Amino acid sequence: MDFGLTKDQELIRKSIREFFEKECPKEKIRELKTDKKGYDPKMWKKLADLGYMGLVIPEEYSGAEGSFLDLMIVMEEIGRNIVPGPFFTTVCQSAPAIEKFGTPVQKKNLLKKIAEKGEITSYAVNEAKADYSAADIQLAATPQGDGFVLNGVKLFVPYANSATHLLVAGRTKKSENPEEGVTLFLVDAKSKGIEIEEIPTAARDMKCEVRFANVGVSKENVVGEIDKGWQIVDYVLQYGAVLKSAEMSGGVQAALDIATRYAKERYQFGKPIGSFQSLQHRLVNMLTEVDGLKNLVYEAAWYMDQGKPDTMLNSMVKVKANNVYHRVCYDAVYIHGAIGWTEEMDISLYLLRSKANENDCGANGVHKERIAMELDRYEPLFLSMRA
Amino acid sequence: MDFGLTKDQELIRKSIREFFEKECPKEKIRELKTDKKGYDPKMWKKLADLGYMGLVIPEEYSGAEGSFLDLMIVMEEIGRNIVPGPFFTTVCQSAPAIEKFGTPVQKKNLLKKIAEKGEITSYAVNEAKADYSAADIQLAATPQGDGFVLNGVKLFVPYANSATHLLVAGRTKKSENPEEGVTLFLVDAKSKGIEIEEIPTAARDMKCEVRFANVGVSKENVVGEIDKGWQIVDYVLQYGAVLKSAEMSGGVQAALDIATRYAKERYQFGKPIGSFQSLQHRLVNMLTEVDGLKNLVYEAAWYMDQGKPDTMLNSMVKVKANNVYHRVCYDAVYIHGAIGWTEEMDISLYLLRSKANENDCGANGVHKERIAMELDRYEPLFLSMRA
Amino acid sequence: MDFKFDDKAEELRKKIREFVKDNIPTDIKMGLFVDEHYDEDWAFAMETAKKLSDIGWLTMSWPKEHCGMGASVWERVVMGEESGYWGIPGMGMGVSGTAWVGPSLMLFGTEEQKKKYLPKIASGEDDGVWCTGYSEPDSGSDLASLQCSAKRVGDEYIINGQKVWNSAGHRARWCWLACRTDPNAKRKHDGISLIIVDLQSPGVTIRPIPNIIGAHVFNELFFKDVHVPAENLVGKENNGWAQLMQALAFERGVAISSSAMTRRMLDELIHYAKETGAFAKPEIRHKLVDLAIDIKTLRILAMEAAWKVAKGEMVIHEPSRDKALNDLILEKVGQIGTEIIGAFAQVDPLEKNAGLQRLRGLMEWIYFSTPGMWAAAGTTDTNRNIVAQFGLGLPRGY
Amino acid sequence: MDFKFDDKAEELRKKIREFVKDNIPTDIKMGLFVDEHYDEDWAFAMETAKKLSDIGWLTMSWPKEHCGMGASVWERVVMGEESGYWGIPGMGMGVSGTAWVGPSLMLFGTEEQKKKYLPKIASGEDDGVWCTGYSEPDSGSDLASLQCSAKRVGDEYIINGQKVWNSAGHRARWCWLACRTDPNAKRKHDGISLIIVDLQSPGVTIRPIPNIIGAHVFNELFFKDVHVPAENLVGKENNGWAQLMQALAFERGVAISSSAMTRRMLDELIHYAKETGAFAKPEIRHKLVDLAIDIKTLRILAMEAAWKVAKGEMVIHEPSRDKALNDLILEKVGQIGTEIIGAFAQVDPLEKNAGLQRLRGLMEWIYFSTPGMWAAAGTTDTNRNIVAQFGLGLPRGY
Repeated sequence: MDFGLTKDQELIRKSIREFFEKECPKEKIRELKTDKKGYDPKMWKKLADLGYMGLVIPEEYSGAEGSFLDLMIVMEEIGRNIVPGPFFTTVCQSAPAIEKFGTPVQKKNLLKKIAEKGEITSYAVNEAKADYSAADIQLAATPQGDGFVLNGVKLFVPYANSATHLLVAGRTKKSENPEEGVTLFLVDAKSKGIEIEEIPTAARDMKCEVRFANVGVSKENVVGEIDKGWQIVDYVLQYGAVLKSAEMSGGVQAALDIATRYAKERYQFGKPIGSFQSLQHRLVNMLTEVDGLKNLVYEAAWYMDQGKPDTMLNSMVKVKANNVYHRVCYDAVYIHGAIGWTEEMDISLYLLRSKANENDCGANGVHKERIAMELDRYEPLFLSMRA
Repeated sequence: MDFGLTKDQELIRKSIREFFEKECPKEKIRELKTDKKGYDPKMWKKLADLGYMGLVIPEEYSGAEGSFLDLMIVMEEIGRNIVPGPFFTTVCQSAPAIEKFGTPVQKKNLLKKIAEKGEITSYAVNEAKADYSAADIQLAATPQGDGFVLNGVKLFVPYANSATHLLVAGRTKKSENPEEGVTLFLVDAKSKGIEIEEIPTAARDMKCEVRFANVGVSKENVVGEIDKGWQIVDYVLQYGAVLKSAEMSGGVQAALDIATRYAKERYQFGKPIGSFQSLQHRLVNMLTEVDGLKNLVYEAAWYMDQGKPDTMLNSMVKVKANNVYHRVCYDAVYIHGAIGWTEEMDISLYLLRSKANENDCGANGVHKERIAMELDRYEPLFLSMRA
Repeated sequence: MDFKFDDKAEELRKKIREFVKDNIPTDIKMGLFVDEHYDEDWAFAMETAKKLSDIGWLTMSWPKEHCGMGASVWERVVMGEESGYWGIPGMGMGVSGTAWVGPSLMLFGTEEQKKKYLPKIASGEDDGVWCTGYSEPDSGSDLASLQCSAKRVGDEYIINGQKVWNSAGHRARWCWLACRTDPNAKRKHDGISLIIVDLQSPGVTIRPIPNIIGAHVFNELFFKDVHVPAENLVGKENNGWAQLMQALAFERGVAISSSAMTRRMLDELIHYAKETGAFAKPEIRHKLVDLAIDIKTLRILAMEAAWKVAKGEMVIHEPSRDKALNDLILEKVGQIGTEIIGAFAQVDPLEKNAGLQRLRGLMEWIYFSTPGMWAAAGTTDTNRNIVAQFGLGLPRGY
Repeated sequence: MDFKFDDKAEELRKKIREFVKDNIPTDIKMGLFVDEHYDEDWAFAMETAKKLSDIGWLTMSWPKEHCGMGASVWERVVMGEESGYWGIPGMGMGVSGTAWVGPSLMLFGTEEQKKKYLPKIASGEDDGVWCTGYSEPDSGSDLASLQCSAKRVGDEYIINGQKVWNSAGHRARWCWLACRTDPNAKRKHDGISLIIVDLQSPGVTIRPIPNIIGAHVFNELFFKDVHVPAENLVGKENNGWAQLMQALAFERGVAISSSAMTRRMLDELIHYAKETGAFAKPEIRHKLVDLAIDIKTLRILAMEAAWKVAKGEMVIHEPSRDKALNDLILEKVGQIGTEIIGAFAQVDPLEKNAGLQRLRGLMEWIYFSTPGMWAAAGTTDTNRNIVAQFGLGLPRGY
């Protein structure tokens, strides 16, 4: 048992934290809220140059072939500093899908460009229900000639307006079990027939509506097997859920720090408000939640890193992250009093992301059912002692 | 709008409270826990002589023909002083069922005896699931000759060992809808084939297992219509739920008082523990729950009193009572520290009744579904403005 | 006991619903402070205020001599319920004027003040809009430590200082200002006065404080050598704290309209959940049931408090009890509401006509407003402290 | 990072499970203090303790010179998990001796004390059973105000006073007594000493305090002129408070075994819910899922604390953090457990062989034990105070 980071991992954390502190102060985050791209291409370029885009991409595609834990550390720091940008959808969703399920050509084309140039690929799975269910995937992918034609609408596609590629889940077959008949396509974002429009989210985290009208895509751009794309979606869901949870864990660590500092510095009735017991106990409960989430994320990430994903734990982590993110941000804002509820305080930036974070990679409903399914399958230990 | 009691009602409250304070000190309650009958026949006799058994029984059957609100007050006081005894099952479950659905002969026989002599009738509805569902009623009532023969087991039948009569829900017909085919019988508790055994409950509130082996019951003892007994069970469930909630409301009022008093009297660190903010806020939340439950009970009881039962509200009240009773008793014990967790402190008597109270007349599961059914039916007000 | 309203109150309810039918869109954006951000929403609110004033409903609880209707407690309760449920805008015109400035003036104001200000409020005119100046950057929960000063010079007070969290400050003509008139008073509570400030006076600067979602609700007010006629003092000099406590008590009695507002949210949610199939899921519908019980509980508590008022009893801890409960309910509405809305709860509730908004953004509005509401009108903890002291008789614990 | 146990620890786990298979009934009544009430349960616990001692597991963390195994942190963690999950009775022999008396004696005891008492504890004999005498009727959370006095007279201390909440007092041979040796010390903390008292001494009276369900867990101890040899003083006279704080820290590190115990409860509950069909109800299974996440969280927190200990770090607030979380989890287990059991949750959990008990009364036992657990080993609030001070660096708030 070891909860510690290696020296190299400590170094990654230190470097990326310092990078964000320098390159992405909160003022920039506020400015980016009204930016058309929603992220800072200059900073993005620097990140790519430093090799972060290719952090976990294999060396043969110009990546650093880092570990899942390395990536987890970066996501924790992104969350701590609430850095806006297409890192998650490119590096934590699209790239791993291509790496595990893509053809050699796809890998060469895409992974290399991500690692070398920081090209953006956006993962497009949500539609009208946007609930990560297989039934939600209704975008029609109709065979035509040597390829397919896509028609439909994808919602909440992150940074699609800056992407060179979209990784799109479409329906190639209707079947009783909605998990059958899903196919993934790697689509050129500039293809004819694609319209992209920003959705005005509270977090201004650049989620887009992407409309497909007779968009042609060749057979070579099918990722994985035709009709068997659900396993990729499921893979990305788990992979992403753990990393999104890492981001949220970093966020609540920061929120707790900010609230604790404020409670020590703000005086009322002649003493720091942090000396009032009700507020103390609120902070203590926050600390417990923050510590718990952090360590659960570590455990889940370690299993991922070992190549033995713990499906139940992955879903538990996302539910925990959803609950903790809400609780801690709400209480952290409250501890600030009225001022916490304004744009100008950093703490509000964290709360603003709660609904995006909660729904990205699955809200509680989907993950609780996944956990329940695992529990249903699970043979309890105590029965093993019975004759 | 008027939340106040009439002068007569105030008088009832005062009299019955003083009666219990005098006749049923906590020491007696502790003694009765190991008593074979589980109640005090002498006190029971006095209560009957004072007319409380016949409080809401019509005058023609020697009752006082009081109102539902009168009865609610008595139940609140029973709860406040956690008085053990067969009052609830006799006066709040069996008698109203007979009064509303019984034949004139049944009324004359039974109601008169209850009002005049305080004879005990126990309501027997629960079986193997004990969840107040129609499907739980499986006791076989087979036609034979001029009557029926009962075979089966009833559980958690209050004070059955002291009852002269049992009001028994049996199954006279199997049908797809379990609500059809239920029939109620008024059974002589001394009938051949009846075996009664005490169930050792934590509250020692004398719940019995009653086994029926070929127990004959004549047609005259059918209450209401054959196969249509479910409406009686439903009536008793609502009638009882409101009154059980009144009892629980009285209980938490007392528990809050006891805990508040203790918090003022108990000193640690040189001051009353009631000056610690975390404990104060716990008490404040308890007060809010207690006030809320009390007034919801009043509202539900008033609708009952008006002859216009509010089915949704009745179930809401029981869910609220279940939640509040747990919360307040748990916190009240906690506020006492270790000593709250001992037999010798009065507060423990309240907590001990929580699981009995919660399940009597329906736990949350059954009532939440009843509320949901009402909400499902309900046409929301705001739609009425739409063209 | 009687849990029906009297005929007069029910009659009023009928009339209000007719008014709503004729004047209030069914898809109105509802929620806390919602009408203070956009100019057109504020204009509609003021237009509605005028109509309400014409009927006499804007200040219905005021006595007839002050342009009110002398409405009974129960009529006011009905008005509170209906305005909460239907989201009648302009009901408060920024709240301060109708809810506590008017009633406070009637208690403590001079005849001249009553004559000058009350009709303006009651008329629903722009000149009747007030904001309240209590909090300062360093004086929040510990309000009595406020520093904004008013120095008596001849027939005037000279105001210097700063106020924050002035809701509707950018819409208001007048400020109901708590300031320090005696900096040398022994107890900090003893040097405070209430003074009426015309916000059009030279030296007043108003700066918006956008809230978490960018809505312009709060303002900062700066006073630099602002001259105010001495006649604008309300009540006695240095007696402001007691008057202010009275005004705060008026402010906290929001449970009636708030429980009706959350009831409306619940109704919309249940309707939406039925249409989308979410209601068929027990894990969802049980949460709605829990919420329904909570809202019902708050309502009956608020009614009980109103009944005590109607009987002529003092209610001290009850509004605080109900405010703290309301705080919890708001969080639950936001949580279950956004859970049912799902991913669409990310959409900015402030955005007008955002196609992907569900239920007009109500649920997100509540979700993001709630932590602000916890801090408003006394924090949840402050209100619990009040209940502990006055409801349970416990020693002061902070 | 590494979230697997080392081979040695896993090897131990295998051996423990073999031991469980051979020695512990699968339907054992589990739960807090469950084996202290009935004589036959206690006898079984002591029988098991003897067996554990023979293998060396009873005091495995102790160094070999004191009849221990010098087990690593992770072996102790594995033992804690397995004993919690399988409900191995006798593991603690009333807890005090193995858990803190022994370790404290190793830190502060004389050579003679170590030689005399440690082997007795480690052997699993009746003479190795201890109880702890801290709380008094007027000294609970404010433990330093204790009054039970020990007066030095020649070679003896004369003890007078009273202790309460002595768990296992009726089973113990020795009492680990905190008492006042200097009534005139300036600070109340400075006059306290720890003294070992033989409970068979004249002048000692033990009175049972039946708990809420009548279980005999707690006792009251009365000391009337009890003569104790001066050599029974542990550590330095009047230095007891510091030693006691150390012992309390040992006491609060229960999260490992408690999370394993609640995990067992959860496993049994899920199994029962599947068999009865309750698991098919989303409103039930989602509650079980929530509970599973909570228990998993407590486990990982406890593991993190153990990792810090293994690294040689001081853990100060972590055990308190985990104890407070455990308090919440116990309530949830009791609530969802009794909800699933339904009406059968009324049955007395203390009753042996009650036909209508479900899951052997485990859920009711937990339900009724929880408020007592909240008060034990520092109340939930006391533990939160500790986290606030030492985990967050906040000023003392009480």
